[in-house]
Amino acid sequence: MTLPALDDPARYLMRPARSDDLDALERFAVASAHGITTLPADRAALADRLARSQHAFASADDASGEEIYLFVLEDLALGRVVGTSGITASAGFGGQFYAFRNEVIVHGNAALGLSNRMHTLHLCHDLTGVTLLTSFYIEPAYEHTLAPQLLSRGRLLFIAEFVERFSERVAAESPGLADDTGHCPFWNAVGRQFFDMDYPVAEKLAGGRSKSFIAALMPPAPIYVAVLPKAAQWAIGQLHPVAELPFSILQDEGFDADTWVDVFDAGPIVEARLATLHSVARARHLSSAEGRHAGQEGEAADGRPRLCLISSPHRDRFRAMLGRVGETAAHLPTALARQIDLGPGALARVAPMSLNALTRGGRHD
Amino acid sequence: MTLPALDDPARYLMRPARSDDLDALERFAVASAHGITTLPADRAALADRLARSQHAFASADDASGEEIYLFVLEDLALGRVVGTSGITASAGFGGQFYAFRNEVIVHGNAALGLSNRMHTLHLCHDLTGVTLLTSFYIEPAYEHTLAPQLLSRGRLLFIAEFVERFSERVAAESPGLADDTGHCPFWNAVGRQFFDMDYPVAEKLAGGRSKSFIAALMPPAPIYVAVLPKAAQWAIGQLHPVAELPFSILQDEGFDADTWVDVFDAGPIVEARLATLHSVARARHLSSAEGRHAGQEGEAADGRPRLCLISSPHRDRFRAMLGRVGETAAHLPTALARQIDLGPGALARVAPMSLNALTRGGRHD
Amino acid sequence: MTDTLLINVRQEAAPNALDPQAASWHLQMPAGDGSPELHLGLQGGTGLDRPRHWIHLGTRAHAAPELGLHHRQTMLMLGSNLTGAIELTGLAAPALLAAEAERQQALLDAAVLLLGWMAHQQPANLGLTVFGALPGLRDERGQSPFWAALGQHFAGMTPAQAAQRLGAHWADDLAPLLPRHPVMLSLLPAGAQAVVSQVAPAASRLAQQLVMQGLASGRHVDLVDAGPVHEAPLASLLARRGAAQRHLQALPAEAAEPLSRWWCWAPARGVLLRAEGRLADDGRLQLPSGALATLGAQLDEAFWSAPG
Amino acid sequence: MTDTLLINVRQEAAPNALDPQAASWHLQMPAGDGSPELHLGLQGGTGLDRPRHWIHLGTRAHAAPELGLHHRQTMLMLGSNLTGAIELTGLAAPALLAAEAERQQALLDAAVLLLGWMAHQQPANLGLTVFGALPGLRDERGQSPFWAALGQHFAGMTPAQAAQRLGAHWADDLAPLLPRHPVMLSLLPAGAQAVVSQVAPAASRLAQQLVMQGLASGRHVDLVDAGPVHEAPLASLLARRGAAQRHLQALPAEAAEPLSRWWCWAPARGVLLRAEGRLADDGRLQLPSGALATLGAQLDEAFWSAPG
Repeated sequence: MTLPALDDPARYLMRPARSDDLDALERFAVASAHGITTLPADRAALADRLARSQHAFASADDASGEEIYLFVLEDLALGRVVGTSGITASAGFGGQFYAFRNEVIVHGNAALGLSNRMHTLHLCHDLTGVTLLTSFYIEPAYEHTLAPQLLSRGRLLFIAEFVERFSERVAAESPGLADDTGHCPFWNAVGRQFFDMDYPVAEKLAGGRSKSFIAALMPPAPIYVAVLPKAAQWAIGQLHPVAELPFSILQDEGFDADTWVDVFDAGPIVEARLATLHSVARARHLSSAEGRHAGQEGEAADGRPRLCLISSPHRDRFRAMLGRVGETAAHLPTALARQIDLGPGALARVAPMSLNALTRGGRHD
Repeated sequence: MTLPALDDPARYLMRPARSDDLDALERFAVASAHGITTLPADRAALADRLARSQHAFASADDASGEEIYLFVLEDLALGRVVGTSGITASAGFGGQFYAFRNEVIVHGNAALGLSNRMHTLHLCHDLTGVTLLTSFYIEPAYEHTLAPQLLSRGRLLFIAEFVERFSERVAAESPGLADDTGHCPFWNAVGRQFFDMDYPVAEKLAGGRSKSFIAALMPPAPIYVAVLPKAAQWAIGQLHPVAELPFSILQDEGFDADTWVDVFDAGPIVEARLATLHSVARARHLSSAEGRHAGQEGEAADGRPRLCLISSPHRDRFRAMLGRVGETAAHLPTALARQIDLGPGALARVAPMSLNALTRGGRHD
Repeated sequence: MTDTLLINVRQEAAPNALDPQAASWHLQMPAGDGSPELHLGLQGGTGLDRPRHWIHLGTRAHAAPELGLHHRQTMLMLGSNLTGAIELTGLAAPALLAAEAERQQALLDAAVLLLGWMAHQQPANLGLTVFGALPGLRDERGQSPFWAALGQHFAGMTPAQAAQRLGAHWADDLAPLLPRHPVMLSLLPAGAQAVVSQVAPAASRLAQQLVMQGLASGRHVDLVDAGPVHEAPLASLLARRGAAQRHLQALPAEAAEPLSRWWCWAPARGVLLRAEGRLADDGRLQLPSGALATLGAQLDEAFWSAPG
Repeated sequence: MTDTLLINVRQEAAPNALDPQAASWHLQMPAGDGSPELHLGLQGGTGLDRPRHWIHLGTRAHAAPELGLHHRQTMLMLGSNLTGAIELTGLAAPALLAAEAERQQALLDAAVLLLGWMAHQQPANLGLTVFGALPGLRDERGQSPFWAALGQHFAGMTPAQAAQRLGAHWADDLAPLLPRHPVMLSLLPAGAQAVVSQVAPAASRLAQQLVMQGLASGRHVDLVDAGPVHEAPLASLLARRGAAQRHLQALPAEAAEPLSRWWCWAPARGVLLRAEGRLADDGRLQLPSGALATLGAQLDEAFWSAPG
């Protein structure tokens, strides 16, 4: 049997994580010291998180904001799970989500015509309550395929489908500069003044505590970047190399990376209004073509076929895939509709992939 | 002769202010103690401003950001100027543009499970360099017609036409609560601590100095709103009644009013990205129908006629008017094209008026 | 020995494991002549075990000469500036506030002498601050206009509610809820501004005594009622009096007047004694033999002493 | 009168129209025994005419008991806290820094006596602070590591460039460009942290003399080189010495030893004199007749005097 090529879009399925995905999740957590800052490398903690996610997907209760959602990506050709991604409904739920906001302060002596512009970092909780994209991991073999595009962007269609469960603002943290031993120039210059511990230790503490305990230890005054050591200055807003791929996908979607950085390692935090993100803004609703006349599915009437992200409107049975849909098609091709388990009368969300995504997804294949 | 009704959209023309508009401008400045915060009620100063505006419209030089643009609205039926509006290319040019940013600070004692959320005002210059809509005034008789809609929104099409001269962000100040004697609750509680003078005096000083001298006198720490007298708290973000009409037009356009307030009277400052504003986002480019076959202008082919804002692409000969254009029209009706002096090959900007605008414009007529 | 005054001094176990140097002393002036017993404490290492908070009164001065404007703003800044300092405790005790001026003065005088001795023993401590907080000015119902104008907005509780809910340390527990950024005093209501650094009427005489001892107010106030913190560098207290280690000898029975008052401190006995004596030409301090017995003075033993 | 010391005091026109009370005095100690003339100024109303700035050293203490973390941070806060205070000026003069300890001490002693007299004359001034700034620690090239770590980033100029461009008041002119928010000391490079509140070696003896006079450092530093500001409440200086108004009389020729040193201040003559004398049993101060002549002492006139 010949397997389809890794860049065959039909090969991948994104769906909610199930109990039997625990082994795979543990494998991902262990494999990604830096890539996943929010998946604990501890089986019991992972199992707990998985259970919370399953509850969030299944529960018909009104969302409280406490929910987390974990997805996995299946390689259908091999029948195995090759990546994961997640959503936290409300950042800092029950407390605050802390970040540094980049801000320029101008000082001046008007009488002497002197002034300067100083870059400062303001401890803030502007992002408290926004919806967070988390836990992204894809196996290295799939990095240069379309798989990570589906795994990352599929979350946006899920959020768009269930807006009442999420904030209209979406953000994502990315790891900042640090070496393999956890040496982090920004932490060494700033965080260490408050926490007499190494960065990985503090990071672990924070992971379990939503960072809100930081408020008690960090001073309220802005930090003037100019007084920091050069290495710490350079690290502000810089990305850890392992995060380049997921970061670039979010940039393509229209996320903005200029405003906030992480309080610990100064990694960039991207943010956007959900409605402005490409996959959300360009998505159409299509019902299945099943039961229609064949002619209505014809290529001529449907316009040029384009590679699209396609998601189902079912919460606990959520499915997202990639597939080709005509630019002006009024219905979703039957085969695709079946693959995402789209019921009769249900509407799929169909978003054309951007040129960037395609280039990026295929550039090495 | 019977004049057209005041709500006849064809009756109004918006164009750059000329030297012979000085009398009208002076009349507006005197008539609007609160409505226009940026037009000096002083003939020499007005003449100077008019000259600066004429230079800005006419000059082919690269824009420096120092430019101001003054428009007037003509009632064509009466042949007189009945309103004015303006644009400042870059807020705080050559210095800073100060504002208070609304921000919530959370204090807490995590160990005791206590926390609070405090509303604070942060002195900032986030809006330095944004393009400002200024100087709006319409004669009272025209307030409930479509005239103010044209006079206010026409500026957005001008900015969209000459984006290289403006910021991608647009803001506008509105006067805050004050009585006829200049008694201003926010000023009395806050500003007066720094400036031993009445609000109108300080306002006049600031008008001539772009508010940057404030930096030397106001403390950098945020102001906790809760400690202010109740009257001052209530005034934050409140609009002076005279500004309701221009403010509502900007709200209809999609401006956001939640983030900043004026440092003096705490009046709301609206802000938006240019590209997201309704008149800009919905505008199409149409060339004149002149010289085409009559059939091509036919109503059937052009779809349902809608009231639109129409502007010409000429800087110094800029014109904006209201008129009906078919929803799917490929060309601008010849009569309208002539009215805005659209040359052959030139493209007009045509933006459908929102339902809100129409309702508002016609609600009392 | 009619004019002899005795103060019992007890060193207490330093309660603060973080700084074993932190001294903790208790001074007791016995009752006498119908006056009740008075107490005063000296507690080192303030706030080292759990953070303490005060409001610092800072000044911001700005000028805009082109506008003819000169401004000074008093800024209220919540902080812990007195951390590590030595606190005079017990200043708000009703007995001390109500005591005769002479007895107040003698007790403070004794405390300052003791502080001078501590500084002399441990010159490294010279950089420390000594402070004591006095009750602030409240309204006729005992409420603080200052708390109502500031703390109440942030903590959402009255002092009574907070004390009931959080116990004795409520003010320091609530400090993390109070303004973390400086607050301009001029923004507060006039009634709150008026009480900043003002002392309760019952404590005004003690405040004067503290000033006379060199402990001035005006830099810090209490975060609840804005009562004044009186403070001085320990170095200035050491410099303040003609204190020194002096050898003692018995006052000759035939000694001519004038005699003057002298404090003398016997650490071994925990006794601080004030008696009439005189400084002999050879620098020895001559005290009545009864006083020497109380002090347990040995031949050629030097005692910390100062004019009283 | 071998041990007599004379200091000439001149009151200068108050330069500050905003506060006519602002005293301005100039003390001159004549040359003698191969030692050069020394000068010291007392300048009231600091910063009332144009804003002056210093960096206040504040403490923020925080605890997160659940994490076992206790933290104290020193915060550098630019402000004008000493506005209105009395400044000891001329402390950085090379002649004063190089002078013998005895002459330094005498001049400071005289200044403190004068301050005490001013406070006695104007009790309303008791709340004032007295301060003097000493040069800070610089590197071998005379550069300040503190300025390089802080001010330089904000002002974009070296002190030399700033002085050339802006003149003598350059530091206060540049203050509006310096951090308006508190800066954590711990964020600065170690080399800058190390010099905060450290005095230049040439001034270390004078720093000790100031401490002995009760002017302690540690609250404020200079915004350029972080040199220490020595300060004390005027109230503590007044309390410090046995100063009082005393009537004078001639020291009897047959006066028995021991004599001791006394300062005496004659405002009418602008003379501060230190001579050997003694306090008579009736409270009068007995001084040599030559000293009385110098002071211009009249019968029954009281003079401000204190042990020297």
